[in-house]
Amino acid sequence: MRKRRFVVTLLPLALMASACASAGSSTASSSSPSRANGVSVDLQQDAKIVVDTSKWKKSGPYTLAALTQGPINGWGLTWDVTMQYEAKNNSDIKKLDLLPANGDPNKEIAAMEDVVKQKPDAILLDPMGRAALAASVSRAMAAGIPVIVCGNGVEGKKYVTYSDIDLYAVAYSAADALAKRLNGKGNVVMFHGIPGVDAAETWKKAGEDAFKHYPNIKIVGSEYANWSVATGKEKAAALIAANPQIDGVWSGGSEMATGAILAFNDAGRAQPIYGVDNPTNGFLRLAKENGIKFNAFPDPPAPIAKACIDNAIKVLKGQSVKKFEAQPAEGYDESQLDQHYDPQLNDDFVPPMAAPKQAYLSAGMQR
Amino acid sequence: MSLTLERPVVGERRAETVSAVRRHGAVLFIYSLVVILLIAASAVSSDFRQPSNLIDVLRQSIVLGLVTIGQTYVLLAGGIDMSVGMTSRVVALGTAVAMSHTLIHPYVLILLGLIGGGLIGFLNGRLITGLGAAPFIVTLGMMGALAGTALAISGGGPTDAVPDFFLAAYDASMGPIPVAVLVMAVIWLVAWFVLSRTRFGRNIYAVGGSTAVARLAAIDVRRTQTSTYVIAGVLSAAAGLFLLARSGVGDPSLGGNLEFQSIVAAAIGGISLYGGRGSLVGSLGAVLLVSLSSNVMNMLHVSAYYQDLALGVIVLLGVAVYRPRRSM
Amino acid sequence: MTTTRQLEITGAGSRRTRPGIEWLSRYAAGTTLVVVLCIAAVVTPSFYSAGNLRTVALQAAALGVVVLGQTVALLVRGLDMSVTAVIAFSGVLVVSAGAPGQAFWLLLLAAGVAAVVGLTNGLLITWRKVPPFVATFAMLIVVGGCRLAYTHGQTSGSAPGWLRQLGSGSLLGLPMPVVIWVVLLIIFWLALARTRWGRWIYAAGANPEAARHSGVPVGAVVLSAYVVCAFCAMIAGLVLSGYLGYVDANLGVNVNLNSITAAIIGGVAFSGGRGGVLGATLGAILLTVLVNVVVVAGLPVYWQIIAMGVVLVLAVAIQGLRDRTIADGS
Amino acid sequence: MGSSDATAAAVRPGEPLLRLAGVSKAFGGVQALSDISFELAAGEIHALAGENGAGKSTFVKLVAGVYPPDAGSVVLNGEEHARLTPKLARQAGIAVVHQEFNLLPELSVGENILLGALPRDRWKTVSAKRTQRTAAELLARLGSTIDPRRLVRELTVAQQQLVEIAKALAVDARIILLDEPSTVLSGDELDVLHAVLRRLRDDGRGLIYISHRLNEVFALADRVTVFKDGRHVSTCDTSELDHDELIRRMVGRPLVELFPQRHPSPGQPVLEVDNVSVPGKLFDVSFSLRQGEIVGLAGLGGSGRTTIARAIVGLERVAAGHISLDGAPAPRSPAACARAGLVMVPEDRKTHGILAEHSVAFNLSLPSLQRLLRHRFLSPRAEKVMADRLIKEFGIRPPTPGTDIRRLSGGNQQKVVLARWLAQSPKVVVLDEPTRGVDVGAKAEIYALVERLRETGVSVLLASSELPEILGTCDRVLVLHEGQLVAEMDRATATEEAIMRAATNSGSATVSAGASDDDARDSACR
Repeated sequence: MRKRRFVVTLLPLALMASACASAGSSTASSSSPSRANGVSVDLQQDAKIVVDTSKWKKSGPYTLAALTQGPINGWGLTWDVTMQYEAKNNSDIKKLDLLPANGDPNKEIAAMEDVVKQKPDAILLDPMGRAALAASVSRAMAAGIPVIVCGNGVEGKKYVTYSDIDLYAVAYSAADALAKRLNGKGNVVMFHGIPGVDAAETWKKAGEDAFKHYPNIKIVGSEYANWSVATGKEKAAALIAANPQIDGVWSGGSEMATGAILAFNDAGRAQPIYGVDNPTNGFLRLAKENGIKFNAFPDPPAPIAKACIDNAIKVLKGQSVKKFEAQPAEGYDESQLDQHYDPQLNDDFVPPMAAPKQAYLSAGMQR
Repeated sequence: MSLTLERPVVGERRAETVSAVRRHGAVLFIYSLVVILLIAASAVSSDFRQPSNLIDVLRQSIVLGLVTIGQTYVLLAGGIDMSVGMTSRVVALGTAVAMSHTLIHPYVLILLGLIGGGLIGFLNGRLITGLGAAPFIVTLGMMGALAGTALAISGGGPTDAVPDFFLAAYDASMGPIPVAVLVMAVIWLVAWFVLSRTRFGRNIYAVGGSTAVARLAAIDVRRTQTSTYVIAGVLSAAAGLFLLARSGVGDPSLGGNLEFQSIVAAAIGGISLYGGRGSLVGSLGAVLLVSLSSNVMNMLHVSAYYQDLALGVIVLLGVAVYRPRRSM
Repeated sequence: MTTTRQLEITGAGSRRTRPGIEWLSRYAAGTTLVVVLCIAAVVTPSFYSAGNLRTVALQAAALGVVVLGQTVALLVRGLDMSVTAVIAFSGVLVVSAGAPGQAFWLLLLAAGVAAVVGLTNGLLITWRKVPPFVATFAMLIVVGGCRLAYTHGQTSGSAPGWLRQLGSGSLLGLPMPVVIWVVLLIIFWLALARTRWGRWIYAAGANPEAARHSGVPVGAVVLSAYVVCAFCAMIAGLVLSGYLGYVDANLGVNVNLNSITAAIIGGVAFSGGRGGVLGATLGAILLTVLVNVVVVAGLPVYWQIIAMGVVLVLAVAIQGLRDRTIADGS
Repeated sequence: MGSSDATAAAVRPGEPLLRLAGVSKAFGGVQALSDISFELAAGEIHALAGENGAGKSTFVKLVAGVYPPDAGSVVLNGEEHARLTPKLARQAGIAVVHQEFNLLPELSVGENILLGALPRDRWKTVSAKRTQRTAAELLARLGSTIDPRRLVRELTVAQQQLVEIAKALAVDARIILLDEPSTVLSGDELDVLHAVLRRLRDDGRGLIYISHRLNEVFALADRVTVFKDGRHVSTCDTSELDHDELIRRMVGRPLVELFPQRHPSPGQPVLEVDNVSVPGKLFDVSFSLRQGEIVGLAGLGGSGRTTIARAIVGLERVAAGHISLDGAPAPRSPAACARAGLVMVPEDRKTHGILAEHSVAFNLSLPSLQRLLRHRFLSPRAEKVMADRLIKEFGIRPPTPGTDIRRLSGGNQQKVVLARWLAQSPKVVVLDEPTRGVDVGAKAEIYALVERLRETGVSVLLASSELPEILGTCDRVLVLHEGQLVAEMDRATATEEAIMRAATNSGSATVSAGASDDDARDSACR
């Protein structure tokens, strides 16, 4: 009797979960930034706001602390290498302390607290979570240290300036370009990064928003694959099996697209057209080797990292900066592949370069 | 009758000292590691030496500390809780969403959040004691269900900002010491006191030592075990709320890996993963050690390539002091 | 599962186990699998397309190989949390191969890494008496850290031809990983059921003290279990990176918990000495099918995760019923 | 003692503490107890005798409320209980001291004694001081001065036994069931236990005492009830019975001889133990064992009996000295020792001997797997042949190799553990308490097996706390005291008194205690 009663206690578990799920999806965050026409409206506005930096003005050379994602993937390494090169070759910089979070927001929050105690002239932050780091940024600013955010935004915008591409825009453009190449109709599968991680969710939203304008585009699969080539390939293989016709693959981050190329090859199916953001050197290599048709929109770590340092120095010199310093993110397709692909560098490298090639080669990114 | 069984055992006094050292070996080792790390880092880094930095280390240890206390209770009663990290995530996100979408007073919501954590723990406990299923798997399943629930609640993105008083609570301090650290110290004390000075606490040791013996001593084994999961749930919820106060906004990646970190911390601190042995003093040492080593690495700017390796070696050192338990 | 387990059915004791529950729980993974397959037939018939079944088989193979090793570790009252790190490290090692001539040496290096990890795990557990969960978790961090230090985060390179063959070639019309899996399964089954080593594994897990008194070299047996487990992880790493044809630092991230879960729902007892590779393999298939079905059925991600959690708890709950009836009866 | 007076006064005169009338209990189709009637008076020690499987354990569990009876009634203190639960039984003042210790090694003595009802202060906090004081008082009533702050795992077996009994006192039990409490004790430890139990009886409590040692039954009990096959055979004063009559009632037939005819014919020395020391446990022990010889190891609990046995088969690290087998140094690991023919049958069957969840065949074949290999693989058929042969040879019941060993009786489990090694044709067999918890019938069978081992040229080292067993089977006796070898006697000169004197290092108090034991027996027989 007792046992049956406990089997029944399983039901509340399922019910509770489902209740939360349905309640949650309806109340899902309303704090998402306003977006329209494929761009983030608030960032566009921020790009017009001039920040007065006179109160941060100091004489150099400066001691900077950079909190970065860390070399857990090629994107992070490209970023770190670029920053380290800049730090060494910029006469305005006395010292740059690089504190990699290795992808962990908790670690980065702790690092923020540690860094504030060391009183650097400025903190350069690539936040591991828009939300997670929000209060940390306010606290650092309150402690009198200018925070220059780059690579990912932070809720509340308490920072001095933010340099990045428009994350929403690149993913939107990739989807839009893909839809256009498909002449507005066909079956598309979408891949996303890690559920709950900002970039993944922003890109997912952007892709979905873009496809909404094409009623004849049918989303036949939408899967998270953890920015992993392996998981991307596994999920792609399942979707290929489930769908006899796939015309396009949109991937929020090119890792899953890379996996999908491999999966289509294995299945002996014709390669679809790809729409990706953040193309890695590896994606470009496979695209070249397989004659893939694609549209790619970069989320380039090297130029953003360089801009991050440049902006920090501007702030410290009292020069005016914009609240949002937009970085160029021009899309391209297979016809311009060779301008972006570098056969000397390895698959993990994310083009383009912002430091001399030798810097990347000696960091271990040679093929 | 003058008969007695007290016969002098050879070298008894020396054996007693040895056994005391051995009994507390893991704990002594952890604290000596903490001290060594403190001295070495102070000698090398002037930033590290600052009292404010040390206070920060204490504040950074709060999240892991809260969860580890709960985990210690569960482990001592012979269980294991893999769902603590996701409990803190669900509670943090749920509370954050409720704070901006309902008219309920935030204080009430905080209370509800803690109760919610307790309910999750209660469900864990009932499933484990009721079904007699392996705690590892039940709580692993719960971890999955909660991870999914967290995604559903947040819709994947950050939630709205929480009220300012919540943030202020994180920053509040009495003199140089943050209130949060003081509260945490009180929680450690209470948790330690309950475990070592109350009937309930001793019952936990008894249940973890042997459910059969505990049952014979008229201890309600199921209730005791379930209570430990409830405690773990409430403390995880508290950790989630603390994370929320630290971030100011509910982030859907909060609380990841806490389950592993807390189990490893407890184990380094000398808590037997088979139940019934160890104390919160050891757990506290391990939590301090982990927070301290992460801080030291930041202060000394250890390369990212070697940070994980260094942490792993510290964990290995910590656990390698284990010694065979003398059987009866 | 093993011959001895089958023999047990002839036991004359009067037990209060209800035959239905007994049967259900003995084959919990199998029955759950059948249920999931039936649901799949109704909800997503495309699950049964030849291409998808091949995909499922390939994915089950990689997990299945690890599960074999994990089962052995569980049988000696342990578990191995470091398999993920070994999978990723061995994959990275072999794929970062430059010249084809180096293949042999790199293979040797990967085997060396597996041996060192397995031995260290085993020594920590047998000699230092560290609980397996903690020892192998520490190894997970250390090996992961070693990989980061060795590669500096760089995992670039293409799988050499022979590795590609291993991961996505075919033999007699069967995908190569499946062939490897089945061969290993047969070897493991034979080794556990029909060799002295297998008996020792069961004995060391069921009652280490009694085994020691019966002349079983318990320490060496437990050590061997972890070495075997590490080697399985290494093979899985090679198969996975061969299947992928690309290097990925995230290789095998889910395998840690999945392999343990598969073995447990396949009837391997946490307390050691009970269960076998056939049941564990069923568990691996169930898990892989489940992951695939929720994708093919197009469930939203949170439902995917919740469904997995609930099925898991259910499968274990069914087994729990059996353990309880046994406990009540004795 | 004030409190005990109160206890005695609480019992209504004339009314037994516990009365069972027509109680039956069946499991599945098996009738474990049928139509049992039983009475326990205040101030008596009532022994329960019977072979394994006679229903003694079921009886204990029934009285403790673990199993409800199928029929009949249990009357406690004049109150009838149709459904006795463990909780009710506890409230009615019933406590059980189990055969296996139910102690938590990581907790202190005091906490173990008062577990579940630790004394609390005003603030509901456990009072360490009161725990200590109460526990010390309870222990003092048992005549012990164990420090309640010590951890249980640091105690000797005998001290742990006292802690177990103190637990019964802690709940102020008026009815104490003792299920073979003496199996782990020897010599003066046993005397202390008896003294303690008599004191409890004189307090006006009722004690139900189960033991396989019949001497003890006569020495201690006022009345004895015999069960056989779940039925009540007889209840009478111990003075009305003698040894042989009791055995006859238990087994249902006269037991001609417990010990077999011995045929000693010692040959060359096989095992040489030379100045062996194990730190803290064993000091400079030397002796030798000849082929076909049975040598007994006597000594009190903790005297190093088990340590020497374990050292010989490589389970203890030997710090100094040598052990040699056939003139060559003996291997140092249990596995290598087993291969070399040096084997041990451990004392604690459940934790060291059997693999409870596995079959009889699995347990039988474990050390002999090498010989079951056909083309490197185990042959199930060879295994079955071997298992069947051993089962037949050793009279293991039930004779089904596939049965899980945990379903066998203690005696049969022990036969499996012995048979396991005989299949190996070893050179030296070390037996540690081979008949502990085994009934009279199985005991005789095991002694016969030991004698048969010797006849095939095997040397046997038998460590035991039961002196009659040592005297009945061994050719020579070695006596240990606190880790040192203090005496060696041959069959002709060895007597219980002599061994006892050596084992206690001729402590006069113990000898007199031993004498009082004899007195007690005399008075009971009179």
